[in-house]
Amino acid sequence: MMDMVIDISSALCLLLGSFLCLSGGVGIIRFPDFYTRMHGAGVTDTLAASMILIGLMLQNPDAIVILKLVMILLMTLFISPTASHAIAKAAINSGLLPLLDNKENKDGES
Amino acid sequence: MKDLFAVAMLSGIYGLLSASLFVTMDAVDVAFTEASVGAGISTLLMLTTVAMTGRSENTVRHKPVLALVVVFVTGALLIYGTLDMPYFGDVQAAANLHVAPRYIQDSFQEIGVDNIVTSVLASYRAFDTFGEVVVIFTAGIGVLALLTFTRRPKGDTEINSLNDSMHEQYLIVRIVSKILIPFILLFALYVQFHGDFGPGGGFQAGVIFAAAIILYAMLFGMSVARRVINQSFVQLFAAVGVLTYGSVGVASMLNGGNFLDYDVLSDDPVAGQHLGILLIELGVGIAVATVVIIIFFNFAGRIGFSKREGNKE
Amino acid sequence: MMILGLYNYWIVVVLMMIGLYIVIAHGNLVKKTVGLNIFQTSVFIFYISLGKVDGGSAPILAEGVNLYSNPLPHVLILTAIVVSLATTALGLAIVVRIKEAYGSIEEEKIQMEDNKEC
Amino acid sequence: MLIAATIAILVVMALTIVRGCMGPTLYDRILAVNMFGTKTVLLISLLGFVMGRPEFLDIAIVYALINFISVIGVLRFSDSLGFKQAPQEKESGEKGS
Repeated sequence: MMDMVIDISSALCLLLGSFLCLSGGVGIIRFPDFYTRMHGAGVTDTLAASMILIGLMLQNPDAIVILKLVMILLMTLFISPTASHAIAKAAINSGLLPLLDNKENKDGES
Repeated sequence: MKDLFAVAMLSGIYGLLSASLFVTMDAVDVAFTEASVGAGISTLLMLTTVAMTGRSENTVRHKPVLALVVVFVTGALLIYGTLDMPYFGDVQAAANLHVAPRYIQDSFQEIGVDNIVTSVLASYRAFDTFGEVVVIFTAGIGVLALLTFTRRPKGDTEINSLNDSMHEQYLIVRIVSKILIPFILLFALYVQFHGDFGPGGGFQAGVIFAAAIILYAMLFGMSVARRVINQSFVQLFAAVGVLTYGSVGVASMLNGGNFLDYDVLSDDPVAGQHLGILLIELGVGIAVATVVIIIFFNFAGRIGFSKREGNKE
Repeated sequence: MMILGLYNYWIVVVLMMIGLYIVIAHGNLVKKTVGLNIFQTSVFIFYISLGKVDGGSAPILAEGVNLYSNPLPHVLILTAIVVSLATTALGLAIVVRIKEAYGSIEEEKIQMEDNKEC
Repeated sequence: MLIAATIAILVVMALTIVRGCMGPTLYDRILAVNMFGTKTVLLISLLGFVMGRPEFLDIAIVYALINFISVIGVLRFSDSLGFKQAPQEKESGEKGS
């Protein structure tokens, strides 16, 4: 019974993670400008990654493997928001402006 | 692609990709090294070079037709040559029949190390690895000879002010890195001493250790990093690393064995092998870490210099 | 079917030729270095694919695993990667010096400068 | 299930490479490189499970660290480059490669 629950929840986590990953991947291609693309990348970097890692953790009984997975999880949670923040800040500083204003104007006109 | 910056970054992606290819082909140690070297250090070096030499390329390609012909003919010949090669994953391939089975079957009795790659690297083929370490050391000397220049105090202050103004904006990155850097150093040590049981060893540990220090130097400025890590101290340690390796060989000769024959280092051959491998990996790690640090420091120290030269022109 | 079993070599050859083309056809020295790197990596992949055994596992001894991949190519390539780092670093250092001496890293401009001096 | 997740991640990696090659601005490319790195970390941990020897997660840790370091390096050096030729950079950024 317990095994069943663990298996199913791990499968759910993995599926959810893959789905989020895919949606983020589509987002990074389809979104119109840099800052919206960054949103897509940010979602996959944190939520999808943690979902997949948790799914993997549930599959394995070995303590050291779980420990390593926890370390990877902690590190992705530390690193990817920091990296996103740094990239966004560098982009703003270099004078790259969000496209959205123009877009809205066009929509309003048409 | 014109933008050399993008070229350097995509070559980093290429390094990551080839490293994951190595994982799928069971070469975990190689993937480890390729990830830290191909995706990390050489990308960084390329970026520094691009930062120094300017990022646009003029797109004149000379004789592309001739080059294409040469490339296609060579490629066709090579593919014709592959028709005689053994199939992918063939157990009966010639390469898998001769030395490898012996390594796989006997190395645990002879060396007592789980990771066959480590035992072959550090014990059976120790001469080779010694040569490798000397090559790295020579490269470090070469970069030193090419890129060091007598420091001018005035120029230094200029670089300092440039650096300081740049770091104000990266407060969050600096704080997170401050948390991460000790962890990276610790992880490098873990890789160094865990090489007997899992993927890892001196080369990888050295590169990771150096990467942590490079991260520090990038975020806090070269002048601060120079104050923390003394250049001449690092140069001394590069020599110490190579000498550690060599002196293990000499010690085994003094104990009556051959050069780099660790059996004689202790009463029990297996314990002797363990000791020898440990010392040798330590030497490799020190040498690689210090040489990578030397290379990076010299490249990064050059940035301000060539920029000033450019301004003068 | 028989011929398809050789696909790993074809990938290696294609990568190798891409690297060779970059080295020959591009005048920019940094790009040439990238091309050399690609060439080197193709050689690494060639060696590692030689050592791969079907159904084999990574060459780290563990209980319950009987078939391991060939560890010898791994050792050779491990050291080769570090040597490639060394050569890349040296090459880039020379590129930097060329930039300082000639003011350019395009092959043709360097040759023009050389001819001027002669 | 593992296989499905692996395939999904491979697809996302391909999409990321497309963005990295297209990427109109430099920062798009950096973003793509960063995302590619995290995806590789996930791929390596999944591959370890698919191949049945999940002890090799060290490699994934290294990937995460190296990825962070190279992204910081790119930002750092693109900055020091921007000091020299800021106006040119924007132009070439908008035109794309």
